[in-house]
Amino acid sequence: MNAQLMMALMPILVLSLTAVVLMIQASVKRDQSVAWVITALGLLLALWGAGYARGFTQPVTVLLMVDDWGLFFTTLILVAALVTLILSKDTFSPEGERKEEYYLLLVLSVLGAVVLIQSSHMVSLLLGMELMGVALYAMIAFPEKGQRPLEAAIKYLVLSACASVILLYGFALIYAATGELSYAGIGLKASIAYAQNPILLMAGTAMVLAGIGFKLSVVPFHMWTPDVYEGAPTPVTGFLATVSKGAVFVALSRFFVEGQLYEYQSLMTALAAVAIASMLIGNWLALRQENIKRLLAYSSIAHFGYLLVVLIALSYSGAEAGLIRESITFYLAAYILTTLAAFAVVASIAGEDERKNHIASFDGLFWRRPIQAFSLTVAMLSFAGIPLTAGFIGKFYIISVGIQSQLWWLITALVIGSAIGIYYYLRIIFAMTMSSGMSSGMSVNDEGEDQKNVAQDVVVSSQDVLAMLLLTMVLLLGTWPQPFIEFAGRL
Amino acid sequence: MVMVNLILILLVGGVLALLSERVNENMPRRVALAVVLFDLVYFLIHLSGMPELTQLQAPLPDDPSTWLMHFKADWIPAFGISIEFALDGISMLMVLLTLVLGAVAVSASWTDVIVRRGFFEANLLWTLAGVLGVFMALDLFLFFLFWEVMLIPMYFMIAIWGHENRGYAAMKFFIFTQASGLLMLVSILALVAVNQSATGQWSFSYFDLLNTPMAEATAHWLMLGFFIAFVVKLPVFPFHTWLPDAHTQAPTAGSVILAGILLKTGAYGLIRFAVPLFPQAAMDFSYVAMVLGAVGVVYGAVLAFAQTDFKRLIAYSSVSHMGFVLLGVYAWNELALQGAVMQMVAHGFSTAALFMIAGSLQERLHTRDMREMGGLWQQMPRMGAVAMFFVVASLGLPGLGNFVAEFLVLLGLFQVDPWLTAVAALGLITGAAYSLILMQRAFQGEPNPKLVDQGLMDFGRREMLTMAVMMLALIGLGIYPQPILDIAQPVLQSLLEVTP
Amino acid sequence: MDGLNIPLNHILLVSSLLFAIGMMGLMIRRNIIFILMSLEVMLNSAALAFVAAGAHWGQPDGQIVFMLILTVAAAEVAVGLGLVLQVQKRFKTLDMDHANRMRG
Amino acid sequence: MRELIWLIPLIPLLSSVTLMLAGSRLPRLMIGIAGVGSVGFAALLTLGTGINFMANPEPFQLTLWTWMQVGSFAPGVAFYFDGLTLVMMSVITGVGFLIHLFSTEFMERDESYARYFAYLNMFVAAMLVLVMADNLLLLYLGWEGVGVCSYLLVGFWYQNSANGQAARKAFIVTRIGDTAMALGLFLLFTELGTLDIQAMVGIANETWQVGDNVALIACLLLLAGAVGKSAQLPLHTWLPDAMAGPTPVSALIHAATMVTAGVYLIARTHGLFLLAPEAMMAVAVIGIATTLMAAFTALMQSDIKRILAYSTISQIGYMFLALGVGAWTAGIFHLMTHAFFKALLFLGSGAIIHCLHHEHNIFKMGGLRTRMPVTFWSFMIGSAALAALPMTSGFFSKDQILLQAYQMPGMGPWLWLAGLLGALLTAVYSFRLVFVVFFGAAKTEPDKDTGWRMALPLTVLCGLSLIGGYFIIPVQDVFPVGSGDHPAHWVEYVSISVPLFGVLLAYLIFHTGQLKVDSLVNSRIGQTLRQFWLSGWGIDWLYDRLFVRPYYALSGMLKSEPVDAIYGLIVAINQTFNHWLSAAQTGRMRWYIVSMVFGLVVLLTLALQISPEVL
Repeated sequence: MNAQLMMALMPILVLSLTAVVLMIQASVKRDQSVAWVITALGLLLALWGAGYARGFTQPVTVLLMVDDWGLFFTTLILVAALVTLILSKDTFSPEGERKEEYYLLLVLSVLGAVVLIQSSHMVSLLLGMELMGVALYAMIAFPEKGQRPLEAAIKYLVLSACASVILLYGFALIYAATGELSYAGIGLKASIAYAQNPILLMAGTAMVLAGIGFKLSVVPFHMWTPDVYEGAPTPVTGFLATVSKGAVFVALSRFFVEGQLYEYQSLMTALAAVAIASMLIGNWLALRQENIKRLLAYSSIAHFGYLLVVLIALSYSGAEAGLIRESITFYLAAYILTTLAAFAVVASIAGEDERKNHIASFDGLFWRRPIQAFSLTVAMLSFAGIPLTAGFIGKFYIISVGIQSQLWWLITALVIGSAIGIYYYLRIIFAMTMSSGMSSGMSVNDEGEDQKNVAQDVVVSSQDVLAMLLLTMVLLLGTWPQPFIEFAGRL
Repeated sequence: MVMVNLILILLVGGVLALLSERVNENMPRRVALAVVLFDLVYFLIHLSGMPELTQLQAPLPDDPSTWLMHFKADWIPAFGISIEFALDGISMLMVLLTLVLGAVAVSASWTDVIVRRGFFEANLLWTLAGVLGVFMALDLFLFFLFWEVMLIPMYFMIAIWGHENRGYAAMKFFIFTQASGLLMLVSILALVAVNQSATGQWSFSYFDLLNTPMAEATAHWLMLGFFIAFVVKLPVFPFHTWLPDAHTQAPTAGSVILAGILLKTGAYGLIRFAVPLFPQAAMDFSYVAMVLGAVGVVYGAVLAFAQTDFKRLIAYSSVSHMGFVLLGVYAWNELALQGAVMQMVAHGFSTAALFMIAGSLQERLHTRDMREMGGLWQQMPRMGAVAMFFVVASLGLPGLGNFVAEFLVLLGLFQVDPWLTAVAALGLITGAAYSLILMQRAFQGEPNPKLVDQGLMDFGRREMLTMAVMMLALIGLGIYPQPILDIAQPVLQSLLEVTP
Repeated sequence: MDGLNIPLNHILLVSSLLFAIGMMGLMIRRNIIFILMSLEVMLNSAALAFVAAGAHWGQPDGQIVFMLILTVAAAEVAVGLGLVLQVQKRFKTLDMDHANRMRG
Repeated sequence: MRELIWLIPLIPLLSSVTLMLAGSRLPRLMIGIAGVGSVGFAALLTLGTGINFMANPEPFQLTLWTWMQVGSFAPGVAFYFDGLTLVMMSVITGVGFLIHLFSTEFMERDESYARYFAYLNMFVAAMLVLVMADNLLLLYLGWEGVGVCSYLLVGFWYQNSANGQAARKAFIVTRIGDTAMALGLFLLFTELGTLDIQAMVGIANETWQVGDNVALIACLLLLAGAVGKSAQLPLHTWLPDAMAGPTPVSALIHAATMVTAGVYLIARTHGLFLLAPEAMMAVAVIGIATTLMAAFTALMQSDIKRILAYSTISQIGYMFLALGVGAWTAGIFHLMTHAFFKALLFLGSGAIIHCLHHEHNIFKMGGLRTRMPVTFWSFMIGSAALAALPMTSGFFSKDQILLQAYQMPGMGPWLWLAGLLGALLTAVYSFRLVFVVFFGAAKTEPDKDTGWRMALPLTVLCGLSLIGGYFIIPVQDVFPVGSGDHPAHWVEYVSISVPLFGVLLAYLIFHTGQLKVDSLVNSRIGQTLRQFWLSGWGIDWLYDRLFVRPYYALSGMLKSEPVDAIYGLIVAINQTFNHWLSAAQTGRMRWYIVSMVFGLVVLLTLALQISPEVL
């Protein structure tokens, strides 16, 4: 294993090292803030590593594939992890609760995600996914009080374990059919295997899709999402929604492209069905949801439905592969940034108080805490795909890809879904514009109240700053995407 | 660059208005008015350099250099998206209308809005900016961007400062327009894709996309996408139902902008994009469109007659009037098109004024219900007289702008389809019915005892000034519409050449 | 190598049966302990399939993955049991049907 | 002089605008001067122009500016002046001036004096534009303008919503005709490519043979417009209600000028009508039918103004008859004389109403002969003229009409007979009015007699009504000259004697009472007929059932916006889905697993749809 490989693996190495250091530190002297600092440093270092590794892109053994694309997502995920870290510090720290392990778990989970992103082999995929997942169970269940986190954790554990098993079994079948474990290998052998024993191969891939579909929470594997989103501590929810899902999707697309699974029509039909179902059902579920975390859960279902359209487009010669890859990059980036921002705001407003996650607690936010309200508005508009936000460019990509591959059914579903989506995103915005005793929109009595509100809104927590930062990026991507498009094109 | 500045001025002005509230709560409206007027003056100064109206030569649809103004700068070269604005006669008229009515709207908000004035005026200005963008953007991506973005401040205006049922109205307005907008987005992207597969390169520029070769069926579908987006905004039966709610619930200034300007973006879109981009398809479709228009004219009039809510009645009258625009556009001959353009301008003024009257009534009586009114003329003769003027204007009294518009539309339509003309002409009769019933219910008849001793304030100087502006505009349009016609003529001529 | 040579499909059949049994268990058992056990069964079914496939192709990979699966199972169960304790403490029951605070 | 004719409509317009803007601040005297003076000035100008025109009777045309120019459609704001225009203008400004003068006293105590004159001047301006217009579009402007002024003036006392009702009815019913007329304009332009009346007629004569269908349709559409404005069958119902306005208004608008606009329109476009004999026949038939219908109705009315209103309708019927039979000159002649005596009668009734504190019912009046001599004599003369007693102005005009009707080939004699019947009835109802109101015992005391501002116009109009018949109207070059030959003398004698007989009847029945008609009236049939005629042949009732109520019903039905139901349905569907799906989120883990398994099965089945050739 020569130095080159080490260099290429820099982020992974850094993260593992951080994990080790954290353990040592915990065993020497337990101290939250120190642990926090170490984690932060570790993540930053890993970021540097990700940048550094770009010089040495190459396959590392059969297991990992270090390329720019992967490294970009590694960076993105590390950023997300940093955000989570910051949110975690301010959000859920009931006195006396010890969080050293939490940081350790965070790092491990990130490590898993990075591995997952770079995996080019079933084993590394399994490894990454499990590492990420197992750490996540613990993170979800971390708060020492309350039943919801625990319930969420146990549900997630059992269901995702079940999903992993399905995935594993699928792998087993594929292995049985092809005798290969690496994507590339599968890609080579698949066609022959298909000729010899299609059922084995198809059943296997279908099961793999099911397993991954669970992690992406696409219909019909979405049931767990709202409960886990709701039960988990808000920062963890954010982490789950961005790091876990993002990484898994990258892995899925690698598996798809390398394994050339887009060749098989029946698989594509299955995937299309899943996509359409997710777009519609996700939005329908969110339609009248009152709890903002659950609402975001449902909306995420829809969003990964949209994203699947791109994978399906692979199978049609219509759109060129570069565009497709670009769309995935852009959409995921936009989605991750927006989601992080949204959860940052939610965290800063609701904290860990479940009741505060109710949409009603956002009433009149514009007049109480304009900054948060503005941030959340932008986030919602980005989710809804209104121009000037990154979300719009993302949707723009998906629709163009869809059109070029002439996936009219999927586009129809996408349009309907987005139309429904506008409603619930707007509901949140409307709630924030409401204000008590505003009978005809211009009664005098709430003027005084406003003065009060303005007065009480001087404190801007770190979450808000974070949200603002993320949203400036979202807006930048939305208004001046050219540089990023070029960058994504070069990946 | 002029066109970019026009928009920037409004955007920055919005921010200023927002901040100026910290200085003094009466500041925002002054700032807003100043900004709009400044924008208007700025525009006029740059127009003064243009050739004589009668010497305007036809702007070739595929050659921007022949247009009055043209600005192009790269934005997202990866997709051939650029910041491209261009101005021809029609857009010029629309921009002028927008700015004038913008000033009117600010004046309408003068005493109407008493909370969060800064934010209100900011939203108002931003809406105007968006509308200007729509009227000038010639890059379809940019156009779509403005098309969608202008709705957001509008949404806020309705949702925050609206009346009792504002939430529902704002939501309905936004969803109708956004959903239809999505269809247009799909159409735009599909059009671009077709063009790209033909020419091999991405471009969203109107000038490149014109006469894109495509299969007939494709053209029909894409045209439909644009058509729906535009007629929802216009609005046309049966897509009109968002309008009565939105207009009724919006604050006065909001209604003024909605009815006066926003509806026109739909008509503008039809003339600028829906037909020229898909000439053949549009012509195949024209009969359906005209039938919708004729139905809308009558349907709107009948429903207007039934209303007891002052603003709602006016809203339905807009449905009826916009029906004429649709007829004019799809009759697609010079007379009808001139009529349609004329209608856009004239209706802008007459309806805006009526909404202002409605607003001042609500301000004084705290109701829009005409059953609570009656005999108001006695206490507010000036308002009564003004109302009478605009009512007869909207029922199409010759000598005022709306008549010229409707007459030209019908005259042009008659050459295409006499029977539809006869149907649409019913609108003139029903129009008289609802206009006069409005007058009767609000201003004539026995004074409502509850109101007699309220000492209602008649129109003041500011209101009369605003009204005077619009009255003069309508009279001018009515007895000497030639300038408008001359400005629009070359454009329409070149458009007419586009279609088979 | 000699010895009776079982065709791949038969083993896969067995493993899929195991898989189905585990799945059934997941669906019908309420007690979290049994649920975890069912998971184990399923994991093993997958492991069996891998081993069989490895044997079929005459590669070691199958068995390696089997090892991996064992560790994974261990990890899962470790965390799982940890949570089970908490469940017992906070819900005063191991019946998963009672853990439905969150719904809708 | 000639290039100044644009001043004639402009001056009243300006004064109207001034009164609107500044009226509330001006003293009454000023208002009166502005209102009357402007019209008077217009009258003088007309006079001057008229003299000038008589000097050399060359029709001339004056274009101020091109109103709008779209392609070949370029109507100008242009005036055309010929004998016909002159006659109309003289009537409008002359009679108009007198009525304005009359109004200054009549409206003395009204609070919105200025508004009144503003409207009235505006009306004069619009009416002048109507008759001076060189093209049909400008004519249409005047046409609609007078409509709106009529609406404003009928509803002048807006606080009584009955007046508003009447005003709206007037406007909307005429609007129906106007819309038809607009369609006519579209058709004419589409076919002939211009709306300039002279040019148009010329082109029409080249493009169409006599009896061309397009010409017929165009003429019928124009006729519809005329019928609406001139309150002929079937669009006459608005006029009686329009009496809600101040009486001078009725005199000016609903007797002398506006209602005759229809007659003017047809006369002006006679070139077209000559191409469509069927259309002319229609005009004649409508005319005669209206005459009889209205005459019978007038016979039964007891409201003095309604009697006059119906008599107006009936008289305009005569004019239509004249136009229909091609007696253009006679028609216009009758228009003029009618303007004189009907204005006279209306003003007279106005004086009565004014002095009898707004009493309208003739049976509450009586014996006014001695108390209001001026009014009495005006009424005598007016009625005489109306009944066409020999030597009065009405006699000359109506006689011509009847004679030329008789000469019309085909159904001429029948028209003549019907016309005679009409004349008889006219005589009866007009003198019924005279006898009931001015003779017999006094029932209500007038609180005053007329002042000079009322008396003067009355006397002048008396004069005109008497000598008006001797005027020669300078329309000989406008209209084609009819056949000069006269029918047999007996026809003439009959035509003369019938009105006298009518007066005699009226005398016997309503004054001396020697002729007992009570038995006839009180008989069953008599009663029903009476009711039927009293209600104006039940046409109002019919329209109410046929159009008004259905329209209200329709709008009431649609008020709830049925279209929204569709969108409501869409919303409902989505909400149902939402409901079902969120119900599925039970929070139970095992159920979630079930769903996963289900999903797995679905995926497997879909993925295993392997194309057969592979297997």
